[in-house]
Amino acid sequence: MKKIINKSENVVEEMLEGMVKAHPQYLKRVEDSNVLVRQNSPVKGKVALVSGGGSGHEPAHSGFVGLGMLDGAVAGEVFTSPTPEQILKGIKAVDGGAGVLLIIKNYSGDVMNFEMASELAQMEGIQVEQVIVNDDVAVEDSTYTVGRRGIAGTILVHKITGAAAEKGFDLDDVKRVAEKTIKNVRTMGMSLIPCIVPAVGKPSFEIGEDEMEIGLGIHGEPGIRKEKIKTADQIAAILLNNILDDMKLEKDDEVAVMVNGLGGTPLMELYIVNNEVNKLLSEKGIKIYKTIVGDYMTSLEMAGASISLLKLDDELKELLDSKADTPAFRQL
Amino acid sequence: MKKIINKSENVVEEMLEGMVKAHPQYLKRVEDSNVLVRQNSPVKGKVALVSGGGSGHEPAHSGFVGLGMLDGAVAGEVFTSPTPEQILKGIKAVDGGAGVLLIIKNYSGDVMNFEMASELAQMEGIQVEQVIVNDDVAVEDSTYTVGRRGIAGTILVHKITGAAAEKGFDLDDVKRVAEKTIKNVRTMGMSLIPCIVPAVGKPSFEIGEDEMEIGLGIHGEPGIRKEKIKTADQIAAILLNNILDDMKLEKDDEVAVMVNGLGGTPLMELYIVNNEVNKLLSEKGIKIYKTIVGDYMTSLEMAGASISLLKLDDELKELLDSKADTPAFRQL
Amino acid sequence: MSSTDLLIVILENMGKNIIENKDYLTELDRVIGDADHGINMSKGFSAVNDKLGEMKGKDWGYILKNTAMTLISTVGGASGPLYGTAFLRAATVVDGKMDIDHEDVVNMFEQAIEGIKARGKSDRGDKTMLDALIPAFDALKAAYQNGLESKKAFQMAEDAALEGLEYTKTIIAKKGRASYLGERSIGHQDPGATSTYIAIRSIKETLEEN
Amino acid sequence: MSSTDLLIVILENMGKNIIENKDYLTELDRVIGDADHGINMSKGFSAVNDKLGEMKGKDWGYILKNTAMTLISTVGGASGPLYGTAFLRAATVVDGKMDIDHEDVVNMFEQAIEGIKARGKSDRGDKTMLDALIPAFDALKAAYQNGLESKKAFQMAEDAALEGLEYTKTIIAKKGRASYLGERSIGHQDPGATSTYIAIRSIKETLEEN
Ligand SMILES: Nc1ncnc2c1ncn2[C@@H]1O[C@H](COP(=O)(O)OP(=O)(O)O)[C@@H](O)[C@H]1O
Ligand SMILES: Nc1ncnc2c1ncn2[C@@H]1O[C@H](COP(=O)(O)OP(=O)(O)O)[C@@H](O)[C@H]1O
Ligand SMILES: [Mg+2]
Ligand SMILES: [Mg+2]
Ligand SMILES: [Mg+2]
Ligand SMILES: [Mg+2]
Repeated sequence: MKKIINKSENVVEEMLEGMVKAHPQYLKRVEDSNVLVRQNSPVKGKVALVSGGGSGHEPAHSGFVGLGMLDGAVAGEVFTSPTPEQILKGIKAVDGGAGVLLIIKNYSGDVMNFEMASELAQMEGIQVEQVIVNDDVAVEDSTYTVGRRGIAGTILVHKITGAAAEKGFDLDDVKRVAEKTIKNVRTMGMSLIPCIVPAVGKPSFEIGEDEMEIGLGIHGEPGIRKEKIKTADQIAAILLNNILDDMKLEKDDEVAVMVNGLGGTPLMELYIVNNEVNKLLSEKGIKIYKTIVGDYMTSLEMAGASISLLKLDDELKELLDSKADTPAFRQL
Repeated sequence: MKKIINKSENVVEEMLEGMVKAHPQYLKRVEDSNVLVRQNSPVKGKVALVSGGGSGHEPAHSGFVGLGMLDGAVAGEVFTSPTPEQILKGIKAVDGGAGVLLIIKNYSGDVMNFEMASELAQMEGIQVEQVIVNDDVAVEDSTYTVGRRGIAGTILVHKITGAAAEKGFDLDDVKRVAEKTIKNVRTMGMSLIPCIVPAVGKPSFEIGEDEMEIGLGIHGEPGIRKEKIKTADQIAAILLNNILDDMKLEKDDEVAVMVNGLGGTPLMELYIVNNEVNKLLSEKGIKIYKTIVGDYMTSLEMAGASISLLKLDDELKELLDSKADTPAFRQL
Repeated sequence: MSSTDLLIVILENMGKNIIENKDYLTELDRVIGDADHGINMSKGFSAVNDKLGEMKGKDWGYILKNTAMTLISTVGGASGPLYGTAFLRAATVVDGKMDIDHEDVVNMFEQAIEGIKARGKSDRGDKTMLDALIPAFDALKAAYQNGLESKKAFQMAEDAALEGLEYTKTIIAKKGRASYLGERSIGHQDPGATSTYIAIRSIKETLEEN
Repeated sequence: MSSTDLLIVILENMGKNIIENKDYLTELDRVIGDADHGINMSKGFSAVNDKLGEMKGKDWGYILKNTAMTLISTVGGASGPLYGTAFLRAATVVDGKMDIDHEDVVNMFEQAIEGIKARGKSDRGDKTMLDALIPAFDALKAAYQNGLESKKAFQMAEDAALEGLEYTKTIIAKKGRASYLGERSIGHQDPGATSTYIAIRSIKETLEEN
């Protein structure tokens, strides 16, 4: 295991400290917790947004704490949902009296821990609502399953919902916007090289030199299938077609595109993927309103990428365009 | 070689296209060239900044083209300086009548090609000046050598010099600011895992599972020595001490810190390094005015990091703080 | 030994076995999950262990509730809330009791299972801890109905849990992270069912030794 | 064959040999540089090759100048400007000439070396192409002074270039990327000196065959 770390038990602690020290103008740490909140939290009268989950997805989620996005992010151990206690601390630290919306990625662990925290917060008189992001089209969605995972599309939910909260929408309205965004966003990912959880020291899955995993999440779990490695153009087509099969876009529909790196893939490759995504969408007459390329929702040092599409309407476009100022996402 | 690419001959072309398609509001491509310039180039009356070099360092340099930073970036093949012809196209595309400053990283190839381009541009009546960034303290600097390499500190030169140009400084003054920044910036890097040049298909150096390279550049070349792999804290101390030995900071001096990832190292690890850098500097009474953490000057998918320190004065602080709006660096 | 002291020894032994199997549980989770189940469970049971001293002399409800809260506030992941809920629900059955009978044991298990089902929106056959716990419970209940003693009854529960655990290898995961693998989850043993089996085996072991 | 036709055949053969050694040159550069020298040189000489057709019948200066410009505008890296400058400077010596003599040859090489030195701020002993080129030039000049014919003179130049090439293994690089390695550059052969050796060998081969 080749990592620039000290002890594997301390990675989350030291990372959080390193973040706060890097971005004191944006972030502060809630005492006795793994919660980072805005420097000026709680923001009085504004609906507050809290997200979080296991660590290892940096810059998600604490990198998106700041103006126009999240108010707080709760970090669990690597790939492990934080506990209700931690999440409750986050909720209390950001509540500015207008209620708190939890943005939860759809994993049993995250959902259960956030729900328990929400119950505890409500018992303390804080108004809490929650939305569950489930953008991964690789996963079968049926009443018998837990449904789809939440992956990179979550960042678009942070952006848009954060803009709504910043604009002064009330809790119901912020939740409505979040749910609309979730309904409109789809993602699919692939990987060439697995990651290594520091405390485990072994690759999260085995894979051949000529193979790739298709349809995988962000916790080092294997994908839905292994395939022979393909070209960037073919990979873009596979991921995009799965998304388009599911979301049924029509000619002249407008979308935001996100080409997200999983941590170990260089930006060069993400742009090469974007080149083809753009071509394929243009061929179908789908209009690309905005494109975001980079490492936003990662899986440690995993090599791979995901593609997300968000179908836009006028409201979502305006919210997507509005100002954001966080450590990892800024927009003038 | 596991990469998300099509043909290795096409990586630069497809990457540039993917960038322009991702950021049409920032970038346009100069016809028949590998040059990306600001969407509104040439900016009349403003000193224009051109940088560039081999590709494989993304987001450097085209990711820094935009308000408050570069006007144009010229991309060579992977790790190969662009030709004078290409650079000349860049110079001509951005010249707004107030002259052009070339920001060159100190490599024989880059220096020679940019110099030849500069001679050609001057022959066409364009006022061209140049500065050479040489921040890498790992390399011996003597009159018998080519001197130090330019590495991640270059991004700080882009930022500060870009701010000066944006503020309306004239060519001499922009050059003065650039030279002051270069004089005040130092960097040193290390790597755990080499990169693979697409056209070569083999790792750029051999390294054992328990080894790291210390003092290496950004072109896949080996470092100045191999060592047993160390903890993040020890690595931070090694790099920082080399820098501090060279730049002689005093108590209460103010610096900007950049912890730069080489492409394959996750943000988590960079923040862990920053945690220690911050501690070590604070112990010495050196004041950290600003910290930048992320992948800014990469070496394909190389795993590793570099630390840069820039000693600040009032002028540099103001320029560092001013607005920037580019694909890869934004500041409100 | 008083029955609450016995409970403390059971929890101690459970922790010991979970911690001993940390790498094994993590490895099972690496294959079809995210490689943390052993880490999560060990962390939780270490924390429980640290608190067992203060629990001495307290009633069944108190001990189980404290165990539950400790698991909930230290484990995280899916197993934290699920094991936590299981212990919490079991605690409600024996609140204030210094001694319990077979009916209490059956009720505690029944409540624990209901708690997991509700919290996890899951059921038998989903390839989760329930696939070890429900068969164990059925065997336990049947054993008591047949007039067997706890030692024997938990032996039968352990056997049933092991059978359930083996069964998890043959089915598709419908809940938890392994469910994302779809068909590829077949052939692999569920980590949570494994920790549940270890927990039940730990009860039997302690009963045998005391 | 006219002497300008011979020059074209020399350039053709040089290109062929460089392209054949693409991987070899790149591998040398991988070890102490950035793994592109073969790629760079092949690209440049392929481009030169594409233009040789149009150069037929032109004078020495024209052919060398066009070769230089093509290298400069296609190769990039350090070798582009250096080889480009070398050819450009050589061209100045023979501008307008349809035929050349030994003195021209010597002057061309001398100018090429001066050009590289000026452009690269380098000299013999820096572990660069100059460590093959300068000894080759010295041998060539001496051979002509001793009244030898070109075929023999270039044979001696080749031998000297090879010796210089071997010598690069023993010294520290002071210029180019290999210089960043410091002591670690010792023991490795310089890629640019290797391509220069190949270029000189190509001239000798063509002279022998024509
Ligand atoms: N919804 C659920 N209902 C019951 N058990 C579940 C559920 N989700 C997960 N589990 C159990 O939890 C185990 C995984 O626990 P763990 O690895 O600690 O958490 P996580 O899945 O969050 O990483 C699974 O093996 C499974 O037995
Ligand atoms: N300053 C210099 N003077 C002379 N030759 C040089 C100089 N710098 C580099 N070289 C030669 O160029 C060769 C490397 O060329 P190449 O790999 O194509 O360019 P780059 O170093 O830019 O990747 C070296 O092996 C060396 O012979
Ligand atoms: Mg987990
Ligand atoms: Mg090169
Ligand atoms: Mg797990
Ligand atoms: Mg090279």
